Amino acid sequence: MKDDEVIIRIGGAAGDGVQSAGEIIIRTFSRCGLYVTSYNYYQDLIRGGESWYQVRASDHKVKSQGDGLDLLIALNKDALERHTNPSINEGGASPLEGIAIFDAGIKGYKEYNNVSYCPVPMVDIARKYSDNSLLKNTVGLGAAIAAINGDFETFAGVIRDQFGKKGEIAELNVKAAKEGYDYFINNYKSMKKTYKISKKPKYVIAGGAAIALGAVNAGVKMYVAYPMTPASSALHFMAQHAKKFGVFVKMPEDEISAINTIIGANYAGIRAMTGSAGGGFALMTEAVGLAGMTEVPAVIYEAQRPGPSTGLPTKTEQGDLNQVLGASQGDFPRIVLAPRNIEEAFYSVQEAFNLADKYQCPVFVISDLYLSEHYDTIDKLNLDYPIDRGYIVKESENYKRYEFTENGISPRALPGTPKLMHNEDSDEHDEYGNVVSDAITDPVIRSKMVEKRMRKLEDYKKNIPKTETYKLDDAEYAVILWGSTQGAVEEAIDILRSKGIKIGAIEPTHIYPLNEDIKDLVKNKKLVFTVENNYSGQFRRLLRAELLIDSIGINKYNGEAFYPGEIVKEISNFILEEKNIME
Amino acid sequence: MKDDEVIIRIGGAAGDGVQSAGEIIIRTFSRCGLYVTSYNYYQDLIRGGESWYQVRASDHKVKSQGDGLDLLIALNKDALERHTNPSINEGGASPLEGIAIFDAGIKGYKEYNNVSYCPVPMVDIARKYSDNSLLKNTVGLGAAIAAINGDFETFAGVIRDQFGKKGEIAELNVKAAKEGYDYFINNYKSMKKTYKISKKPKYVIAGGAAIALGAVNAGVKMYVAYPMTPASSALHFMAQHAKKFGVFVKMPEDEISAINTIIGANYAGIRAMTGSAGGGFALMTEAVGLAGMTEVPAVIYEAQRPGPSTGLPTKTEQGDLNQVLGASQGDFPRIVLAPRNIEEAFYSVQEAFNLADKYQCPVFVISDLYLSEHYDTIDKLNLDYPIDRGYIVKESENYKRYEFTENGISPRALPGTPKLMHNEDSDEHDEYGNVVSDAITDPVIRSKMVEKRMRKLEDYKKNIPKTETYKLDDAEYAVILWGSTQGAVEEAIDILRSKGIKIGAIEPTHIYPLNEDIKDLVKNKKLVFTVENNYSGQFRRLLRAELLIDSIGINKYNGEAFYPGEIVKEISNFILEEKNIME
Amino acid sequence: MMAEEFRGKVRPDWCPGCGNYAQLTAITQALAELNIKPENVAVISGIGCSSNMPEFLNVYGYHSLHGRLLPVASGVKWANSKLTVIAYGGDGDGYFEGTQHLYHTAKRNVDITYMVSDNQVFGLTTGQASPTAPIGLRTKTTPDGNIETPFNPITYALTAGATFVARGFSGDVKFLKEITVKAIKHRGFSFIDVFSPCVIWNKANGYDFFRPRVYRVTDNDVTDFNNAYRLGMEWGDKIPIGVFYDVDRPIYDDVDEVLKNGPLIDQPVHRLKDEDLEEFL
Amino acid sequence: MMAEEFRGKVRPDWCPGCGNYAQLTAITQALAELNIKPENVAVISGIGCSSNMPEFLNVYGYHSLHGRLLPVASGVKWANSKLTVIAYGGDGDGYFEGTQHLYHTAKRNVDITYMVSDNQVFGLTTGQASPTAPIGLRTKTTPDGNIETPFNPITYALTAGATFVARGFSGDVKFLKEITVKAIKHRGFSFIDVFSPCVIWNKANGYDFFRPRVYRVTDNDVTDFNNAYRLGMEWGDKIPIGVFYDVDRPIYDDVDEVLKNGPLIDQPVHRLKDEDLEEFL
Ligand SMILES: Cc1ncc(C[n+]2csc(CCOP(=O)(O)OP(=O)(O)O)c2C)c(N)n1
Ligand SMILES: Cc1ncc(C[n+]2csc(CCOP(=O)(O)OP(=O)(O)O)c2C)c(N)n1
Ligand code: SF4
Ligand code: SF4
Ligand SMILES: [Mg+2]
Ligand SMILES: [Mg+2]
Repeated sequence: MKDDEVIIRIGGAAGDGVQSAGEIIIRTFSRCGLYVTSYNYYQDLIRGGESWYQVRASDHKVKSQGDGLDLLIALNKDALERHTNPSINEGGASPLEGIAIFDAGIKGYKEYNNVSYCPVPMVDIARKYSDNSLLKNTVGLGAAIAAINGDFETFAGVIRDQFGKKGEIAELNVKAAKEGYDYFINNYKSMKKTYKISKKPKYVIAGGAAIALGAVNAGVKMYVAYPMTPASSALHFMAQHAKKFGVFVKMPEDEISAINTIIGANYAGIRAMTGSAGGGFALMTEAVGLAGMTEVPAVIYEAQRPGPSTGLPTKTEQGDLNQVLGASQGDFPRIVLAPRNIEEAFYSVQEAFNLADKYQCPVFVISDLYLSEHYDTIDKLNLDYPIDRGYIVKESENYKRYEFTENGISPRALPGTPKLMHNEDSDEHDEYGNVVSDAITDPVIRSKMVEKRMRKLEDYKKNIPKTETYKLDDAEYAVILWGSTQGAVEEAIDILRSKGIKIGAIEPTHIYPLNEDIKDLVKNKKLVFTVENNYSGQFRRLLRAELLIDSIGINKYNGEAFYPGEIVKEISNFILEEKNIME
Repeated sequence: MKDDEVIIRIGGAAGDGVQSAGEIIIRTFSRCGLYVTSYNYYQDLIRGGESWYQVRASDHKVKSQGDGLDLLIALNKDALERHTNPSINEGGASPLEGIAIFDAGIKGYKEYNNVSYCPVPMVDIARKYSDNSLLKNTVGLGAAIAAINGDFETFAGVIRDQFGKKGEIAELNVKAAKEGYDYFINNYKSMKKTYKISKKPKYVIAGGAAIALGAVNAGVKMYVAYPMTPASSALHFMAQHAKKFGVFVKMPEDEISAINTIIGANYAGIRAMTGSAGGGFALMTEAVGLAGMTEVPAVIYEAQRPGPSTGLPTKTEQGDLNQVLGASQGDFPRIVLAPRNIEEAFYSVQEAFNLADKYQCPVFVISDLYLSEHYDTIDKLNLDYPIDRGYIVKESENYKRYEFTENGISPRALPGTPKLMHNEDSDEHDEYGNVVSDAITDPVIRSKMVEKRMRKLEDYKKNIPKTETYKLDDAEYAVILWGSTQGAVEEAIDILRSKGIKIGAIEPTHIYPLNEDIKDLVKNKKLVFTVENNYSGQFRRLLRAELLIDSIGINKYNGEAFYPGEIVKEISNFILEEKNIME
Repeated sequence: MMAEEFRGKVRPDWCPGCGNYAQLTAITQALAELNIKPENVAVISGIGCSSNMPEFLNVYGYHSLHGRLLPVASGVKWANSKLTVIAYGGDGDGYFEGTQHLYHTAKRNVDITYMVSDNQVFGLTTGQASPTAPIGLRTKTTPDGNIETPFNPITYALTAGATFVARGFSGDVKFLKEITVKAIKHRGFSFIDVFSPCVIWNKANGYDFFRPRVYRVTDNDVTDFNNAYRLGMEWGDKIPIGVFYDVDRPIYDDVDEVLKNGPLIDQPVHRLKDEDLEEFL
Repeated sequence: MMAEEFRGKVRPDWCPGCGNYAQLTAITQALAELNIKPENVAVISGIGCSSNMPEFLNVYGYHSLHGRLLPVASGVKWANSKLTVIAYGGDGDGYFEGTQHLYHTAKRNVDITYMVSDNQVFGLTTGQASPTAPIGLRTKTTPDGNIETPFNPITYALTAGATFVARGFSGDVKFLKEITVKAIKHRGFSFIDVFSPCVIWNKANGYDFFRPRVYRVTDNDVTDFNNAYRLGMEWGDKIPIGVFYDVDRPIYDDVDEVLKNGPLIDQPVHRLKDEDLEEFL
């Protein structure tokens, strides 16, 4: 538990308002100019069940939910006991070592060391203002702001915005919160933290919204998707902003319809996108090949959650890589991007649209529940990402839709263009788009057309951005990561380095095809680890298949995101073992 | 062109009866006690287009369509010119060096060396007997039997069986054939071949039927599939034999329905199966994960054809491996078998059913158009494959459907069993089958359940049969193959060995997971090749991902099967190059 | 049998007041009344709040995929026709993702009972508009109100050829149970759409909306297709519930050459003999 | 325009006598008559013999996936509503694999024309029974004769809410062309099922079967749903062809808040500005 940061957790049952309380805290910190990250632990049901929300803040960037817990707001007895219990078993979460705020009515709880119990008459205070049972959360939040020495006015501003539409209610909430705040000040001691509050507000955004925003900025005109956690949040964001951003949003009868609709729209010339999670995406795989064969751009957002099958709908995992790589029969170009964090998600989607238009092929943006559903603060988003629609022609003599070109990219003519009428076909075809398997199959043209398509990938490979790294320059050990594990891994690296272990990270975001530069990056490393949130090491296998790079898998598959501490422990063990062997 | 074998090709247009003529020849040879293999070249349309059928026979086993061509029966001028042209371009087929039989009415064709032109008044003779334009084929076949010094009576027997239902028509055909036979004898010289005719009839069977028969012998009670080339032949066979073999056969509304129906049936306790080709299978992938999660046995027949998308519907390729391996999100046990030939296909399906029941997971039998649609002769089929239904319980105290066992295999109780009612769930569940993601997700049980499922695969790995090899013992070079390329590769190896190159083959049939023994088999080989019918080397990649075995890819992707000569050429080049480098 | 014997050990996790409780009651009571043994019942569900049903029952339960419950249920029934097979799922499940299967399963007259919890929204995924959502319903996916004509489950099932078509209401459990008894007894595909309020995501169309509007239909001619269709179209101040259509037609097992011979699970396995291979000589 | 201008360079590869030729003629003649420019026409097909159509036309053609032509066509139309979008495919394509899409596309009243070549079989995959196959039809998958009640495209489309529902016959090209002209002119989802003989795999139900039975319906009240439904059910010695239903209802683009503003392809792209991010502060 560091001095320059604070970790707060709100625990309760689904329907208790846990998430909205968490979001209020995040926003309060952000408006104070702090960096925040968050972690949402919830269940696949609408009411009841256990749920908690963790917020971590500091004046420097925090990258993961963090190890440790400074402050707990427990909305029921169960939550109080669970999160103070040293053997808490929520997939890596740490027990409380600090202040517990809870309703004074909660009695007879099991007490633990390291916890300073600070009951607050949350319910009693709330009742003074309203019957709404959620008001007690506001009281608790007020107390929490006091506990962390927070700025009450900023907090009040957030509350006002939250309940803005209902002016009176907002004031009511502010008053109740103030009572909670005062109660804490008057009865308990606040914690000492050294982070500085600048009051320069920062953006707070969740991954799903960032994906949607990226698409908007890329010029998407259509978003068609069938709801599925954790991809739904992007759909909801789009639907709610459809009019504002001029995006046609449609929830059709199923995922098959969704992807085929956006393929039609892309074929017709606009930018259109779909998104789903594992099982919904499985239904789309046939159409991925259609886009591949007809060379229609298609951007597909694949948000992972633990499988197989329905699995754990509200938990996180990185187990869909095999599925994305194996989507649809036959060989054809596909590109897979895996942003590592929320900010990058915003840019990745824009890059995906440009790549899809340039290479006229399906491009995937892979995310996971953790990345899509949690909130981060972000300094600033660069809104000037250039839009490039690729090789579109309006005129042509002897127009060949699938012309054999050097880089494999052929001219597109959009429907409506005079004189360039042609056929696009899911059957194998010649340069004009006419089927080659009718009167007589032409094996020579077939081979050439396969090669033409695949040349696009060769061209792309030359243009994959350099693989990014973290503290790799002097590293003796390397960790390879992909996607949302970035934060936990980088923090683990910091901890390991503080213990004298020279370790760094290799962080491919363009995960298929891979940049060959990774081969150089792993050279001469004593040990190479691949950290991923799945059982079988799907990315580790990809590194072997593509680059013949072998590594030690560090895997977690219980549905929760990695905590830095877990990674530190596992890596330390391997390094220790290696040293023992050496000696 | 070897002396102890003969290669015959019949060329014409779709609808000309090319295939049935080919089948008559195959059967004639088989009844003469010869080994036959065949190759069917046809287009994705019902009438017109170019089509041909090649039959190769000998008194020893022939394993591929072979290089060379001894005898052509051309049903039109186009076919005559095409197959005699030395630069014939049908994806590897050799031009005729031998006898061409065609209707005497065909005039003005381009003539080539190495061909002895033997026009036969096919149409005139046929007209004497009937208006049916297909009768002329029979005349040509009669002449062909004469040309190869075949046994006319055996041939007549096949004709009689073929037209059996219509007794008179059969005799008519026999008479017309005899005239063709006599015409050839009287006008031309037959070829000299040294193979011996035993008249001990052999079985003739196509891959699709072998798959279906294997399923029947494994006790399949239900086959549900939506038609798609090249998987349809198994469906047709099943439908036509449904009553005889007591198999319920259903063509439902789509592939999604097909697989979910057989999952229901397997859950209920019978053996049920589905089959499809690439695009149809893509639609099934979501349900593959359902079987994986609920641990319901499911046997899925995946018949490959060139992709992506609709691709080349009547051609062959091995491009669906990635799709099968990547089918459905998340990690779960799956087993993939790839029979190398028709006989093995029969056994593979039976093994698949036992494995599916034993490991309670999806098991794939992968084939391709070439394997599924061509005919081979087979000496004998062993019909005594044992049926093992796996761990099914009728009684149990404290019954746990998903009990944590050492090998991961848990007891199944079938619906209808008193007292063992339970829930099977696509959501993650505990040992009883109850969902763990409701009130509170239990990350510990989640991990344990993932591990339990995956232990089944560890158990299976211990039991994968030893990988088979061909002439590998003294080999300096090794070829790895999978599936239907076996014949062409083994014949290529024979040819290379005859040139003094010590080369052998490694032939995994249990392709996922792989037997680790392959690592030993490739040890110390100068060069290792992987031959496959696809562009990207999907199996080559799998060998890298699973076993870190690297190899040189020999790939063909024009829609046609490999010819031995092509493999010889490519491998020779590499070996030559390697030798040059060495020197 | 007692209805309680059909209750599973797991307590339903639906929200208090959720319409699904009524169906749980109706199904367990109907099974008890019909004296069916729990081991001979298979309940197959899709994915959705409603589809969590099997876990709360003491029968053979199979919680399958979103929209795929009918193919799974058909497979179960065809494999072992001695089982009473009930499919239970949501309106998103059955009228969006599974529209196609509903049609063709009904057309085949497979002998199963299919009950749909129709709450006009996707409950489990936090309240998007379902195909039965009324025009104007505001949800996460339709912030300006739904613009699509609602799906009509009754006319759909009738057009598909279902031989038993009914509608129930969670606010009238007693009647729902009666309908369920008839549906299970019906030989052939029996379909029940149930108005089942989602008290979280569709407050506007809950008990208070339906209670004053629904009325029981009991004296209709259940063999009159046109009348059933007309009842299915009736909407507004008065909305009928009850069995609209109930006719006797051969089930799929009656006409299939193999199923005819009895439950597949009881039919002997055909091991190949040499003479079976004669056709290949 | 002349019909020939809509003919592509590739010669149709259908069997001589195949019903699809009639549709090719009807479509090209209708487009010519309506004076639509070839570049403003997109023909989207599925997979099947019939679905090879786009290759034989001189328009923007997209030969998609088995059963998926309607979602693709919806995407095209929504992206660029200036295009005349025609979907063309087989009965297996539309009434098996694509049943679900047909329903929901019709329900949405997307402004496209959908013509189905209904030959009661799967032509391209060598003649299995399609959903419209009559009882008793012997095919590779139904060697003892089909046992499933045939799918009724007309009542299905009507129940789905299609605003234009018609039936044509390849043996009456002139009438088919007239119907096609009306269908293309119709604003909203127009559906035409065409009896289109497959001369290879369904000889029993070819021209000779239909010719004496079909009769033109021309004086019906096309706004009368019940009458249209009744016409759809008529089968036997007399089978009606013609436009059964044709009503004017808002199309999807009329009611959607974004589509309302004109073709998406012409709507400006919204690049984000700082104020768009204010809600995140
Ligand atoms: C293929 C697939 N798509 C989407 C989902 C996500 N999903 C889960 S439940 C559900 C909808 C539930 O609505 P409904 O069927 O009406 O059931 P309810 O919750 O209202 O009872 C969806 C879309 C999924 N599990 N699988
Ligand atoms: C997903 C998928 N399943 C199956 C097929 C194989 N297939 C191609 S055409 C066809 C049926 C064609 O029948 P229909 O739609 O009636 O068209 P027709 O040939 O009769 O015009 C099928 C099943 C496919 N291409 N894709
Ligand atoms: S969200 Fe709605 S449908 Fe789901 S359990 Fe709650 S009330 Fe029932
Ligand atoms: S097989 Fe039938 S549908 Fe196909 S082209 Fe020939 S006649 Fe037409
Ligand atoms: Mg619902
Ligand atoms: Mg058809």
